[in-house]
Amino acid sequence: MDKTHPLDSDGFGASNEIEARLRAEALIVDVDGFEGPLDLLLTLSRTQKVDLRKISVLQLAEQYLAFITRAGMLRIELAADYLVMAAWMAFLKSRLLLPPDPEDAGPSGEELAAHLAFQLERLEAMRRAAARLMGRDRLGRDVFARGLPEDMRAVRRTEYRATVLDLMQAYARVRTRDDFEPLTLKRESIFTMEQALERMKSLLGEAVEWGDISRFLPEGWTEDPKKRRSATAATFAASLELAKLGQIELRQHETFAPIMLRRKEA
Amino acid sequence: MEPDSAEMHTAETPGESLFQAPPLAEQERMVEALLFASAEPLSLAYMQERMPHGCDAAEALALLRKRYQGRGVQLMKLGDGWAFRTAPDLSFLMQKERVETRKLSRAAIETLAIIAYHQPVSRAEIEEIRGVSVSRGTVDLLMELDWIKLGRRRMTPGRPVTFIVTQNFLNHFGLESPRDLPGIRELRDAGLLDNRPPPVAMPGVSGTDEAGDDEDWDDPGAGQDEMF
Amino acid sequence: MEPDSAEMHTAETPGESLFQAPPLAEQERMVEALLFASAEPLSLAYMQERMPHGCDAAEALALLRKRYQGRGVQLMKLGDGWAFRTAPDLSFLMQKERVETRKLSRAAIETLAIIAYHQPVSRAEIEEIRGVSVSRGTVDLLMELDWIKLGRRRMTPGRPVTFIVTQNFLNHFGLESPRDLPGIRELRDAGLLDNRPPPVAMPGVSGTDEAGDDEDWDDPGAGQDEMF
Repeated sequence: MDKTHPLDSDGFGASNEIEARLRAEALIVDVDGFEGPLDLLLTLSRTQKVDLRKISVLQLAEQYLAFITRAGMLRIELAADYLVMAAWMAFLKSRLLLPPDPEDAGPSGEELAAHLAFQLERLEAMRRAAARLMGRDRLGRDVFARGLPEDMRAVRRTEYRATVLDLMQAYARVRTRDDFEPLTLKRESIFTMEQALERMKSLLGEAVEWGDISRFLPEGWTEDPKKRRSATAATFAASLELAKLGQIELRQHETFAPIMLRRKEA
Repeated sequence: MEPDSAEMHTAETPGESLFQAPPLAEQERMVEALLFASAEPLSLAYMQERMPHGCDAAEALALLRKRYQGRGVQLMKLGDGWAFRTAPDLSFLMQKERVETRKLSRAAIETLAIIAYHQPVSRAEIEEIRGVSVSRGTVDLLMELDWIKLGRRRMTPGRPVTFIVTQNFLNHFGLESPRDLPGIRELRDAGLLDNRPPPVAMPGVSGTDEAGDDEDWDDPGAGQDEMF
Repeated sequence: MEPDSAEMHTAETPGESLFQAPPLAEQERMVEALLFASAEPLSLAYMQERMPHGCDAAEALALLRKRYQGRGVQLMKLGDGWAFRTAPDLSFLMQKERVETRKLSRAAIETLAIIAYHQPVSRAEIEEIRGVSVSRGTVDLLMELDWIKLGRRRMTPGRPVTFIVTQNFLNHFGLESPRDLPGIRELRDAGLLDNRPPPVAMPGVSGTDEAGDDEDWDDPGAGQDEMF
């Protein structure tokens, strides 16, 4: 509904009292604030200032129809609900005004009016009940629960199961693991290039003069031929690496001659 | 056990079996501890189960309830359970604890009241009372607050679903049961909770709409999307 | 104010000013409610500030504390604040024990076995035997289970700690002494040791090594220090 639509006060009958006019305007301006036609009817019925049980449904029907008409004049688009109710109110009004048609088996105007009054009374009762309900002492607003609850601890105790048999089997597994490990290399007689590099770096300070590369072989790796071979290879590879880094110089007078190295001056 | 209670035990039940239930004063302490420890209401059955064999939770609770009469905290029955709550007259002290609740729309409040007072109630019946259709958002919100839930389907054509209030609703509004809703008796006596069908097809959302809706609601497998 | 307290008020302070502090009994109720609803322990100063003008939080608290003496919940000082806590002797009510049996991990059982067979044994030695490092968690778990404990430090460089099994270990496994554990040969004879011959062409891991080991292992109790 269009709230911004300018209210044309000329649309109201000039004879209307100012108060009634203001009230009607308020109703229309507020029309989208209504929760449907029943809510509107309930509001209109309050202008009768009587007990809802004694309400004049005929008067109410007229009030409602007048309201809808005015809304139409103001070109306020009413939801279908309101229009359906208007049609029904017109029907109700005619039923209440005209003498009952003996041919018609439907409910009488009085019965329809009574039900409408009941609906209005019930709606209002539920509104009051809702207000009382919301006004109760509410948790978190008026009454409070324990702020520091001590939770029911689900103490999870884990019991580990292990038997002597598990223990023995585990031990047997550990002690026989080597038997079945086909790919472990025996590494006692292998000197790696990393080891050689480390060793040479620590000895470089002393290599001011040209000296045989074999001087850099680690102690205890020169006797056993297997060990010596590995250590020599690693040391040679490491010295190539150091030469590449520009930290040493290498020279060899002829094929198979001893390889000499010295520290490169900075 | 602390010394006190052990003594009490021997004093009250001399020469009795080790598996004798603890004395009632001790049981009262247990119920007190259990209820204090929890922010949520606890059922008697729950407490009974926690307590040692032979205890009578109901009896202990009755004692405890008396003890807390007029205190700053009170023992309240909320739905199926029991819980301690601060006395309402002291709420002014608790500003800091107050939780800001979303302001409910008029539609939500009215729908909630209608469900509470008329439960179990179908959506069509709520609409008939309010004279306007119930938006899906309203129902969702009330469900989310855990104040309403689905009840049993109506055994009428279309088997519409119904709504009822939850334990949490009772908890929140401090009610022992929906029968304790304010003014429910007068409303019933005045016939305002009767399900009085309209004489003929009244306009609005009643009657005709219901049939249409029920078709959706008939399929229990259908998601809730379709339900509202 | 609820009727009770209002009455008390008039009874105790007749004809006094409206701004008179509430009677002490009322103050006690306030402290009770405040402490109950708070999510954290409250200091005296805080309570004093919350309470109406003229109240004496300390006095009210003292009264309240007395009231809860021997009850199922107790007023306790926690740091600077006060809070209700379940009486310690009733803590059993708050626990729901769920026992889960679980198998020890392979790492744990192997570590345990090595300790049992070789005790006292250092971590480095365990690692050497298992060929993988021993995680802290494994040792912690075995300690927590009270199956192993620290033995004497080794009199070698670095003075490493050693592990030995506990009495609880012996109880759990039904052993009188770690010496009762069967040796490798016995394990093999009992069929507990997989006696598959190693796959072909496996030089280096010959039977001779094994025989040597067996001699040591036959007597797990004796001279284990020398094994490494």
